[in-house]
Amino acid sequence: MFEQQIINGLTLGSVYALIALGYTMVYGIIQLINFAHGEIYMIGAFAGVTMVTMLGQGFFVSITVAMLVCMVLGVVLERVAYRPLRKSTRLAALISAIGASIFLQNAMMLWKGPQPVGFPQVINDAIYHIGPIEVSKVQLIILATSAILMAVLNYIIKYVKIGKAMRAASQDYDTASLMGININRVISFTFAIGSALAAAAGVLVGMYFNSVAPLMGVMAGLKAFCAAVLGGIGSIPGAMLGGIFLGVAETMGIAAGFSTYKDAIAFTLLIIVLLFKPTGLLGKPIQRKV
Amino acid sequence: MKKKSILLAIVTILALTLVTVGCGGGGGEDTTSTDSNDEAAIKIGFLGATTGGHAYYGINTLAGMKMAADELNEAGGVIGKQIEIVEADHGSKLSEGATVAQKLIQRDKVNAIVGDPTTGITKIAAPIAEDNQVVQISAGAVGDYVVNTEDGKLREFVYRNTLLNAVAVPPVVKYLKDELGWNKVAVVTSMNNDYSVGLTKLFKEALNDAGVEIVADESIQDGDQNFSAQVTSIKPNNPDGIVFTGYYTEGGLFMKEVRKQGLDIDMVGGDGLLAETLWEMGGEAVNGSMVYCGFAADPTMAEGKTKAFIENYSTANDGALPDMFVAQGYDAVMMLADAMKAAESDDPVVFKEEIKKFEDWQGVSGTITIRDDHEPLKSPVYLLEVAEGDNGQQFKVKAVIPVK
Amino acid sequence: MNQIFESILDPYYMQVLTLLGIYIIAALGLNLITGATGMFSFGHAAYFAVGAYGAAILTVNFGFPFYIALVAGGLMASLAAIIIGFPALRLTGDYLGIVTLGFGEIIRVVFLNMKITGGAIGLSGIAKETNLSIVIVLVMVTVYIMYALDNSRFGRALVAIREDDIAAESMGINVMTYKMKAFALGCFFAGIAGGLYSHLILYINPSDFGFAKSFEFLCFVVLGGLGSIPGVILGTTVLTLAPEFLRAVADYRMMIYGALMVFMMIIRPKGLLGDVNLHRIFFKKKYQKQANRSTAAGG
Amino acid sequence: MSALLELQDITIRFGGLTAVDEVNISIDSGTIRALIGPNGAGKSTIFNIVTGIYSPTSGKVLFNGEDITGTEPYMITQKGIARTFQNIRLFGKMTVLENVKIGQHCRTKSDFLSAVTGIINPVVKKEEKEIEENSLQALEIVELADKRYEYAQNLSYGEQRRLEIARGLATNPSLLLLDEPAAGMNPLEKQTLMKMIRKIQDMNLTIFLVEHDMKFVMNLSDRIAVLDYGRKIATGSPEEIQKDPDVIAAYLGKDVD
Repeated sequence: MFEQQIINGLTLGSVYALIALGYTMVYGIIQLINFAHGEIYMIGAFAGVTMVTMLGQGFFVSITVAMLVCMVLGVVLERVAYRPLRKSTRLAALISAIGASIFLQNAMMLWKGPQPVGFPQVINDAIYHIGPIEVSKVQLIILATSAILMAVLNYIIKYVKIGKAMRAASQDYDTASLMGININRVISFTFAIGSALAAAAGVLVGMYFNSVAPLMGVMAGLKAFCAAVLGGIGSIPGAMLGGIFLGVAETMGIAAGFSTYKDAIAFTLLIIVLLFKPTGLLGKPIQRKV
Repeated sequence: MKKKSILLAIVTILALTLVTVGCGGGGGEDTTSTDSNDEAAIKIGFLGATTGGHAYYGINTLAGMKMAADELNEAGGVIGKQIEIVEADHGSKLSEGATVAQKLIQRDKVNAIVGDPTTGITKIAAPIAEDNQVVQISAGAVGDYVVNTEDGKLREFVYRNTLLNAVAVPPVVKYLKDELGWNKVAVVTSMNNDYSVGLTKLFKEALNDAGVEIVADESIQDGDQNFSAQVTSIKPNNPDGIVFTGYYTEGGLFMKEVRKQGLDIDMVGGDGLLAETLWEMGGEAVNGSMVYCGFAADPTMAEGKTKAFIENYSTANDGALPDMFVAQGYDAVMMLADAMKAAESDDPVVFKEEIKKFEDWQGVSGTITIRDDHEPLKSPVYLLEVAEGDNGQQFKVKAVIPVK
Repeated sequence: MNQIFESILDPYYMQVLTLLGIYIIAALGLNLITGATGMFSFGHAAYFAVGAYGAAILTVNFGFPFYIALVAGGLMASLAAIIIGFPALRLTGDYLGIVTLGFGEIIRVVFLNMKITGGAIGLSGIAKETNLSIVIVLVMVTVYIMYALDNSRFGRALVAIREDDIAAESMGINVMTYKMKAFALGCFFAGIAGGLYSHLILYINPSDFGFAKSFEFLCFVVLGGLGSIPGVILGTTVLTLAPEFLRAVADYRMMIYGALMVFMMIIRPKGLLGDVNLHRIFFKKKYQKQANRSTAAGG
Repeated sequence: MSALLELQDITIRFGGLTAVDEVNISIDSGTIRALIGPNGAGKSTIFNIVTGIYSPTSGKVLFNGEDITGTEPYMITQKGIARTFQNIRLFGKMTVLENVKIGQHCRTKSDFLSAVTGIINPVVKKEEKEIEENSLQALEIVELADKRYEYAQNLSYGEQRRLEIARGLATNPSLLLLDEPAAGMNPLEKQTLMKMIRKIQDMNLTIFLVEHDMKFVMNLSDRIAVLDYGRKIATGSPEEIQKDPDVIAAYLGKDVD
């Protein structure tokens, strides 16, 4: 029983991690909590389901298209709602993010209607038995896709020029621009990558739970944000660790009968970690110079 | 210091009066009604959501209301006046529910309100309708303290035409025990859903009365997508069936998990499961799952009014079948019309007396009797079962259980 | 006093205005926390809920008179704020925001699972006590208190903490206690507003007090103008009445509401009445003298 | 003349680095004591230890004979030690007068209850008037009284430096710590600052000064302590310090023999 929960936890955790990466990268560079990120995850899921139902495409095509759609959406969102507020107080950008998320939720609800939309079986599901554990094919695909995407992201961040520019910008925004880095392009790229990962998470969740709804992004986004902060906001490995950690903890909580407190588990965990290590599990402590 | 506080008070009052003036202009008549808003029309207000979490119920109830209004208007209206449906959307928010109720009564001067499909907002609107002497019929609320207040007083102006769980659950449980031989059941409740918490209470009472043992008592939450933990703990008790009192999305996913873990038992639930989403989510796993409800559109078994209603609806909605909210929304408007005809008046104070006298009133969703405690006694209870039909899965009537 | 209102206004406006007054009181409480002291509080609705449930349970189950229950609700909200403040106020900036958001959700989930609050079924049968005149009086009292605080030793200390908490500490301000006092006081007003809310709507359910409501209060304060009393009043008025005005566009209502928020933030990042300060309005001549004095002296 | 402030072999380590190593300084009341040394010698760290922002790994801080090591910064200010900061930390969106009023904070008592009853409560009104007068007095000393309603962030650099001193004075301290007050000032502004510090000293205040500008330090301070890599290498009058070989070596480096 216990190992089964671990698998369920890991699957859920890898989805949280994919979304959390978007929050961490954006926060790392412009210290903005992008509350509309949950909605991008939802729109990715809807893009995936539309590809599958309307155009009868397979898994790979629909997940790629969903990621492309959300990349564009992420860049447009940053350009419209956040760039004008880059110089103003952080709360101003936060309210703009909340406005954007309300807009996206209701736009989708108006277009696709309020009730959940079924995500048809794209992959014929099979159950594999490894010792006592039962792992479904869909779960394996989710774990594999998340792992690949995270590896690709790591590669980009470490070795590709734009990735180094992203890291530079997140260390020191102004100096990076002095060094000839086109900050706006780097920020748009960060939004693009973050949104693509969220879109992938949306398609994977849609496939795993066969359900996609206009309001699915709200709670998932908030929990993924908790995961990002848990791991240490701004740290990419932190987001991965935080997401997995949260997914497993939540599943364990439900298994232990706390399902009525499910949503509270994520937040309780986060508060405990923040009180003992204010900058999260892997975050670097920032010494306030006097 | 004195001068300052006076100035301060003036600024605040100024801000508030500015608002009232501004607000006066804004409120505006927005009757997106079927025909022009001449004074002679009888106005029926729709209280419900077309956006937010409960939009699904609102949109269907409104469709039923409009269908009934059109039919009545084609037949010359009621007591010589045309019926006009006044729409408003509270976006599934409690605080806006009260505002919309006030708006319908004060600004749009409606004769009656049909709504809200959910118990919570119905309870918010009920005292407002009662104080302003406007008849309110809920076409969906099944919780308690709707037609009566918490301190036991009967409300004069608030009624409903829904199949109450308290009325339906005992005959259904008897059917499960006698016809299907269920002696051991698992109960699953969605804790953050007031409908589910209330329904579980009723099922537990009926199960104990009928001598059926509850071997597992699991809880989930609306919006959950992962039930592996709960099903894993039900499995060892091997119950004959599952009583699931939550909504359709979680119900479908729950059954998918039940089948995934190799349990070959069926599920029974209330009208919360009643939507195509049940099999969109659950796939074949929900085949055999049973739902009791106050109405089920089954063209093959329906006759008379109900048959005509189903045909009219499906022709107008490219083949789609009406669900319980469409039917009960339709019946609510028809009940109001019959009451006004009987009282020969559209004044709520007068025609409310007629509603109390409804005895075996024939609606498309069943025969309704308003008992002296103003609660509706609706018969029959339709027990539906999900089965593979010609165009995919659909609800088939498994049994029609008369209510004594 | 209420009869006067009843004669000139129809109950629809009364309902809208009473709700507006309630939100203004809660928003002014949040303004003390976020506007004056600069602490990010993303869980304000939880204290609004503590006040709502506290007052309702006292009047419904224990038959308390309305006004006593109202103040008791406010005090309960302050107590909750103090209990949560101890761990939370050690953090600053976004981290404080996240932790208060977390506590807000935890409180909502606790209410969902408590018997006395009626859990998911909610609490109904609350007596109708709140009317427009009570709310207007309480709004004026709140505005007066906030104005008095703004221009007192206590208020100055809070603004100093917002501007630079290390310098404030070095100037002899016990920053931790003042943050705690501001947080408890701000939540007291949220509690009072909650008590008024539950005795207006007469049915409360935990789902109504989630983080969406907390962000609503945050939008009132930030969009109106952080730290500016008239700004917060105007911000709350605009954002509470916008959904009423937008009713005419029915389905597009909430979409436009979201777009409106983005648009208003972009044209007025500092808020509608950003740095407008009541004090400077009243003492225009004093500040006027300063303006020409500094220009004359080429300062 | 008893020692107002005594640092008894103060040591502080950040991780492996020993920022301050066994430093002993004692300052007599009424004098101007300077603390000089190359960048990174630990000067500001000592200031932060005295004002309670850092607590030392070992050693004691005595003020008027009372051990105040590791006390909360706001209590140290109440005991009578005020400070300015190396990089100016003013309350930008508050007026000049309000900035100085904050200095009065630890000398007054009214809290939010008295604030609300302020209109009718004479005690509060008297206290507010006192705060206003004391603050204006402090502003007079630094010649900023005419800019009292200007926002602090709109002042020029020199004016902001002087405002920080005024704010410190408003806490009516007995010891004033000045952290590089003359930094970034032109010669004229330095003259007025020197005059002002002498005026402050005449109000029998003790001044503990960290400064890089040698001319400024030499003709202002009574005694000077020199710090190098966290260790005190010399103390004495300005003349002695100018001739002290260790000091010269620390500043100008040894000649390679």
